[in-house]
Amino acid sequence: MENLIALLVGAPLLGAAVLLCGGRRLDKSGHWLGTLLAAVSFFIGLALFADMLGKGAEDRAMHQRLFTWISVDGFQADIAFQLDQLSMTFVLLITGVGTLIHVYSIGYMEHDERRRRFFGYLNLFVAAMLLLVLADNFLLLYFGWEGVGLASYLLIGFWQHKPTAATAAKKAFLVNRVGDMGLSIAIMLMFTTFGTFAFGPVFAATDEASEGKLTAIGLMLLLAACGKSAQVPLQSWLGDAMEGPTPVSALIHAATMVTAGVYLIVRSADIFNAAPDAQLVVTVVGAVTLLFGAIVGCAKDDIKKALAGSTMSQIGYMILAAGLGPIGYAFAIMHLVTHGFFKAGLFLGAGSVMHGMNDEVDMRRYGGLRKYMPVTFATFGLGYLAIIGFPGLSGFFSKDKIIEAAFAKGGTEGWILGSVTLLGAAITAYYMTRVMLMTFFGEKRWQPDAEGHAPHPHESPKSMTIPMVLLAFGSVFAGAFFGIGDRFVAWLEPVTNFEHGHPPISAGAITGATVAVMVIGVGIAYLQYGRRPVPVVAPRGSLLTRAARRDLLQDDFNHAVFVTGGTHLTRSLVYVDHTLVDGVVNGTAASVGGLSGRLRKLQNGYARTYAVSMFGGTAVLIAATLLMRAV
Amino acid sequence: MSFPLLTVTAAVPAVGAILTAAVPAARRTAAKWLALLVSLATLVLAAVVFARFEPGGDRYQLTESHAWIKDFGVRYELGVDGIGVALIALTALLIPFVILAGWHDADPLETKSSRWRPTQGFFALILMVEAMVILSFEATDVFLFYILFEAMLIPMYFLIGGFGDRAHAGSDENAAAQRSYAAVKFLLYNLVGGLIMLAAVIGLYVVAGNFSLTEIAEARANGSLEMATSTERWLFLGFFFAFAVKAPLWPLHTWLPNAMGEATAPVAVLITAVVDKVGTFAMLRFCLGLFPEASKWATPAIVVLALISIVYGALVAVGQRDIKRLVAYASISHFGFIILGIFAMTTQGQSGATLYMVNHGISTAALMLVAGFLISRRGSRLIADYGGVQKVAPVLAGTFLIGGLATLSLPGLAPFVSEFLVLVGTYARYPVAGIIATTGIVLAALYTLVLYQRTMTGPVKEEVRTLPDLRPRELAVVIPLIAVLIFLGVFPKPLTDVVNPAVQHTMSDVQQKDPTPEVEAAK
Amino acid sequence: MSANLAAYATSSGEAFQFWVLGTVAVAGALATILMKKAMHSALSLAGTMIVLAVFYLANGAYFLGIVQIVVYTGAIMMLFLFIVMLVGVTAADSLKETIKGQRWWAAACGLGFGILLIAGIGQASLTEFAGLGAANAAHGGNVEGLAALIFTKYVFAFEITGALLITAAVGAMVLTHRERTERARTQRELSEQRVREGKHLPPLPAPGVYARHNAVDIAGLLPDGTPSELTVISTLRKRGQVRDVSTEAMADLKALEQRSEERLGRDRDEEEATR
Amino acid sequence: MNPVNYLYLAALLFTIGAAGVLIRRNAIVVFMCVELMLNACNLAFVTFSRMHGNLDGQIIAFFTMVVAAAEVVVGLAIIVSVFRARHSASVDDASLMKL
Repeated sequence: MENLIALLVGAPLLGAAVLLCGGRRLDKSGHWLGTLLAAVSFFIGLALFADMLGKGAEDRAMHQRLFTWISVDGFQADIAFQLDQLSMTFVLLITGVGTLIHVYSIGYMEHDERRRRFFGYLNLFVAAMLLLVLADNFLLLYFGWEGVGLASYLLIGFWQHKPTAATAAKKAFLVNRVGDMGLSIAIMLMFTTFGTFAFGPVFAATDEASEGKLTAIGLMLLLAACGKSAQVPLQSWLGDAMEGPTPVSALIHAATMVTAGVYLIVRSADIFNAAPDAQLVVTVVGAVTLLFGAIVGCAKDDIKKALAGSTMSQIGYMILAAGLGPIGYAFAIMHLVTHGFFKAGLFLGAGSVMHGMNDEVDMRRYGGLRKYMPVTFATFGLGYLAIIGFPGLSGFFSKDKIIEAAFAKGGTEGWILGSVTLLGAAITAYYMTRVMLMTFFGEKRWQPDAEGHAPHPHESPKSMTIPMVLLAFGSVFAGAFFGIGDRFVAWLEPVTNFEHGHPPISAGAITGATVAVMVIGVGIAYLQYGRRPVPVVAPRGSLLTRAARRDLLQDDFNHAVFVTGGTHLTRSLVYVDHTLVDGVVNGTAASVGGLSGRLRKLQNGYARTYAVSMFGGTAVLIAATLLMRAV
Repeated sequence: MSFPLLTVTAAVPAVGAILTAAVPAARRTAAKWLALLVSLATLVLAAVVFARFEPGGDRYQLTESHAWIKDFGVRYELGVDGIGVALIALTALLIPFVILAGWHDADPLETKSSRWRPTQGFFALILMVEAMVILSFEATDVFLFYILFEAMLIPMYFLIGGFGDRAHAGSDENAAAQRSYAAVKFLLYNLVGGLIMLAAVIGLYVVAGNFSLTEIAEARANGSLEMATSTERWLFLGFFFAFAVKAPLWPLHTWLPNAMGEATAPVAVLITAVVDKVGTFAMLRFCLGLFPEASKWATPAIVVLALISIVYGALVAVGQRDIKRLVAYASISHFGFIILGIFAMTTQGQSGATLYMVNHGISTAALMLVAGFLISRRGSRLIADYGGVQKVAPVLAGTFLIGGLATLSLPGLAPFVSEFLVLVGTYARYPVAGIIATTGIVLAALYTLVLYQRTMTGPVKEEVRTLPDLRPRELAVVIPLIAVLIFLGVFPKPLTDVVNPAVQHTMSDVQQKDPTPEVEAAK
Repeated sequence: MSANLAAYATSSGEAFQFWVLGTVAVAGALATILMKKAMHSALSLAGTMIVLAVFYLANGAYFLGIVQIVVYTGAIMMLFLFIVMLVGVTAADSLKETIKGQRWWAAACGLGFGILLIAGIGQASLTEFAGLGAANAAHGGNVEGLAALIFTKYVFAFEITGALLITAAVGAMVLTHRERTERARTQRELSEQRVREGKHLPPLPAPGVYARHNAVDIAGLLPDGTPSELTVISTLRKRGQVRDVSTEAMADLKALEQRSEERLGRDRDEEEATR
Repeated sequence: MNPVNYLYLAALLFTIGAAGVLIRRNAIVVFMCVELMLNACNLAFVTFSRMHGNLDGQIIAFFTMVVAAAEVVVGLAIIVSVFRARHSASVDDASLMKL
């Protein structure tokens, strides 16, 4: 069975290669090929899953070693895979959701002449993401890590003719690169500390390393996670990434790639467990992003950007949970999976809405769409209920556990983190209700565009609605399936070492509080957007609203410091290079030229003048000889 | 006596150069095909060298040795270690593509008389450079190496000054003036470096009594040749200066942007991917091999300069308006990495640096040649003159992107392996330097993507609308290069196998050991 | 002269001779470089060389002393004199310097050089003089001694100098010889050319034809008393050696008039006295 | 008297000759000064010959004379032809060596 692991990666990789190199001949059939290979990967994943279930909990991990990648005296990196429960979870999520989104894209990208290439990129993404989660060492993980970054770059910038898309793609890649820097430094630290960076040996040797080193490694891994998972302070790219086609937003920027940071932290659990300071920073980053994303999500009128804010916030939950240590790892992953279902569903719903609305994204121009798109409304609605944590749906189970675990952290920290997660739950309820109300309820507010084409909202084709329905199914039931009886925790336990947290107040009280704040959030949103008509032009809003619309000024800060500062720096360096570095050389050349011009005058052509210099030279020689003798 | 394989490998392009130059004026195409065939024959020979080299065997293999100038103990002494083999392979691999890419670069303009035969000259000069570069990778006699190191400048001077880029913003006279400025600058910089090296070569002879690298290194190792500390340092500086100019290391780099900007794209590839490698190669072989103590003494300063090169080169690249100058500054940044790897004095660093030389050669060739194809279509080197090329020429844009991604060291492409090894090797010895160098990967992404975004994406510019996509000849240049990039990115073993033993030898030359990992040290 | 004359212990006679003739030699050398006329320089140099010949003799180099007189003073210096006369005996050099700073530098270098040279000799320990007595006696005399060396040890150098001399002689001939590049024109052609140019049909006037002089370097006077350059040969004209006697003629005439005036005056005085 | 005085005399004559070369413009006089320098050298050689007690010094002086003779012949020939071409024997007039 182990030998199948490589095929997991290989199938979509083959698809990408064939589709990208195949040329126009594949334009007609390329999307089917891409979808097929994603599905093949999914079924292989299922087969391996079945195989894994057949084994005992402790020996479910599988390994496959293909060949040595890099080998330089002590520095050994293999192309080798490790499939354990954690990876398996991701494999199923990636290939499952991935296949659904492939199917969805067949309809969504129907009219795009470069659909073949789109599917090639999607396959490339799936392959890279699988490589990321299947790697058995950090360097191969880095390979996948950069690979998904590349796929993300290509897909965000898929509509390259739009300058905004190209800029957003570049920005995403660059911000991610800052995170990648963290990952590479972490690998270097591991190499100098442990002499290796393969998962097994590193995790086995964490007891022997100094805590300072481990904290440094942890922080660098966190930096990497921040980049990939859009956590503060590297979150700025995610909003812009919504320039990509909506299936991309659903697959990469909601369900899978952005959760890679969570995977990284959970995977490196042994390191973080031994570095409490790093863990604390992880929880702080998670908590800050949780609120940050939620606040941004409240202010955006662009449906995809509102959802992007929500994604950021939900991943903040996961990161926070991952920072809590063994009491939180399993819940982080559980929330990750449920989030994968409902957020992908929400994005696909948003895509469906846009599809029916001539690619309009401004929610202020929607309204009352439930009548025109019943299936979209239903699936979106279920996803909505799941994300706000409506009791019984999947978000309820996973989020509630995280809030509990946050309180269980203990001490002041526990109270602060718990309160933040509760507050986040309230805001989540608020902004998601806002999205729901603005899009599907109220009066219709759409208008003809500049060219006079009034949108005719209509339900999307089957290829789009079926994935939405399936994802909605997952959004409803996954949480209960995982949560009841701690099934998911038991599944992951051999990898992440689960510990039961003991919150200072009873679990029931926390659940009650969660539901209560959710209701409050929904209520406020209803008062604001359900009872009153929504203005088509956004009101000016409070200072906070305006700041939130601008991503809490984080982008402005980046722009002022990095873009403007960087531009000035490069310009001045170009100037320095030209005038100073080159100038010194050119100046030397000029002075040599001037000197020789003056020396040339000595060559006046008079033989007698030359004779004088000969004679003088002889005199100097004699003097030198005499001096040498005297000395 | 065994078959002089190394001599033949270098002699084939040399003889080919003469034959190509002798082709009659009217038979231009024949000259091109002849040059291509010769370069392919050289590639085959290089492959034989690669195959016959035994990684586990002696340090220098396939050696040849004949007396040359008896009075000064100068010998015609050849031999290759793993590093040399890798670089010979790189050179022999790239030249056919350079020739193919420059197929029409030297076609004579109509106005000239029939006796005017630039095409023959162009290809003959390229083959001449190939011969000299290969021989310099083989030379184990310091004097022989010096001669080649300097002689290389002559054909390069004519290639830069005589066959400029036809895509020039200004008038013809202006272009010619800039070109000759670039060529003279190239020549002067390298001559100054070479002169200082000459002094050091003579100094070495005075101290050691012969020019043989192997003998001197051996004598130094077993203590029979003592050098005063100051003497060793001066000699080291003399050698290093010349190599740093060639490499080029900040602040001796300013000739490279001019030269690469004014030369045609294939010649620019020749400069940065092949000729400059002689500089870094020589640092590894001569500076470290002959002057281990002085190398260690100078390391801190060189590491700082290399770091400046990395960051500075990348930042200045971001600010460039000219595609080829941008690639030139990117190369300066990459050479910073190579030098950093060499002087980190760790196996990872030096293996990485050697791989980097090979990989940088291939990746820059891919990027620069595609850029050259693009420039020849539009007739402009300015980034601002492009936009939306991706829409009209997707294959060109795609290959350009892959070249760019290789430049920014994306995993899966060859440069990643080497860059990461250099970083790890550096970090193990100098953590702060390692971290500063790591910022280079962000900056590399910045200049590459900015370049790609401004030229390839966005709305299609009017002048760009009619650009054709890559032609079969151009595809034949680009596709194999990309294939090699991917192959070496995933499976660099063939290279690391030959390079590792050579690096072990170099490490023992400088008597350095890799830092022990903390965990093992604790035990 | 005995053999010990050349030995270390020099006689007081030699000392006297050195100081006297040495002074002459230096004076001659100085005169050589300071005389305005090349002819004077050449003569001064010849004097110095003869003094040097004496010194050679005094130093026991009998053969060289004679050769110095015969070859140098006799042949080479005469060659100089010939050339000086060929180029222009009377043309005097201006000693005014035309290159800026040349004289100053020359003086500085010369002085420095001389001082250094003399200091160098003074510093060397040259107290041991072997004398040539034994060396000259070995082969029976100075000339035989030299011959023994020239035809054995230095035979190649000797042969080569022979070749050099021949080369030099040929070289001198080549340098001074002027090849005719065209056929010499006949008298008829020349006269035809003169007629065609219409410049000067009759033969050139002879010098002194219109005057009382007939020396070749004196221009004949035109009817108005001014000299005509045409009457003097071109070589003299080029050298600027045309003598102008026009003023002389006028002065003579004046003197004649004065004399006749005086005579007449005396006669008149006598006449008046007789009255 | 110490025969070393001859050397001083030779040095003096040599220097005077050299000064003459530097300050005179008439090529013939310059040439004479060169001869003076050569003679000064010869005197030194003859004196050295006496000092060392062998005849090699005299041989050198002899060769010097021969070479000087050859040199004078060629040199004067050159002067004559220069004079014929330029009607001047001034070394300053032949200053065509500058750009």
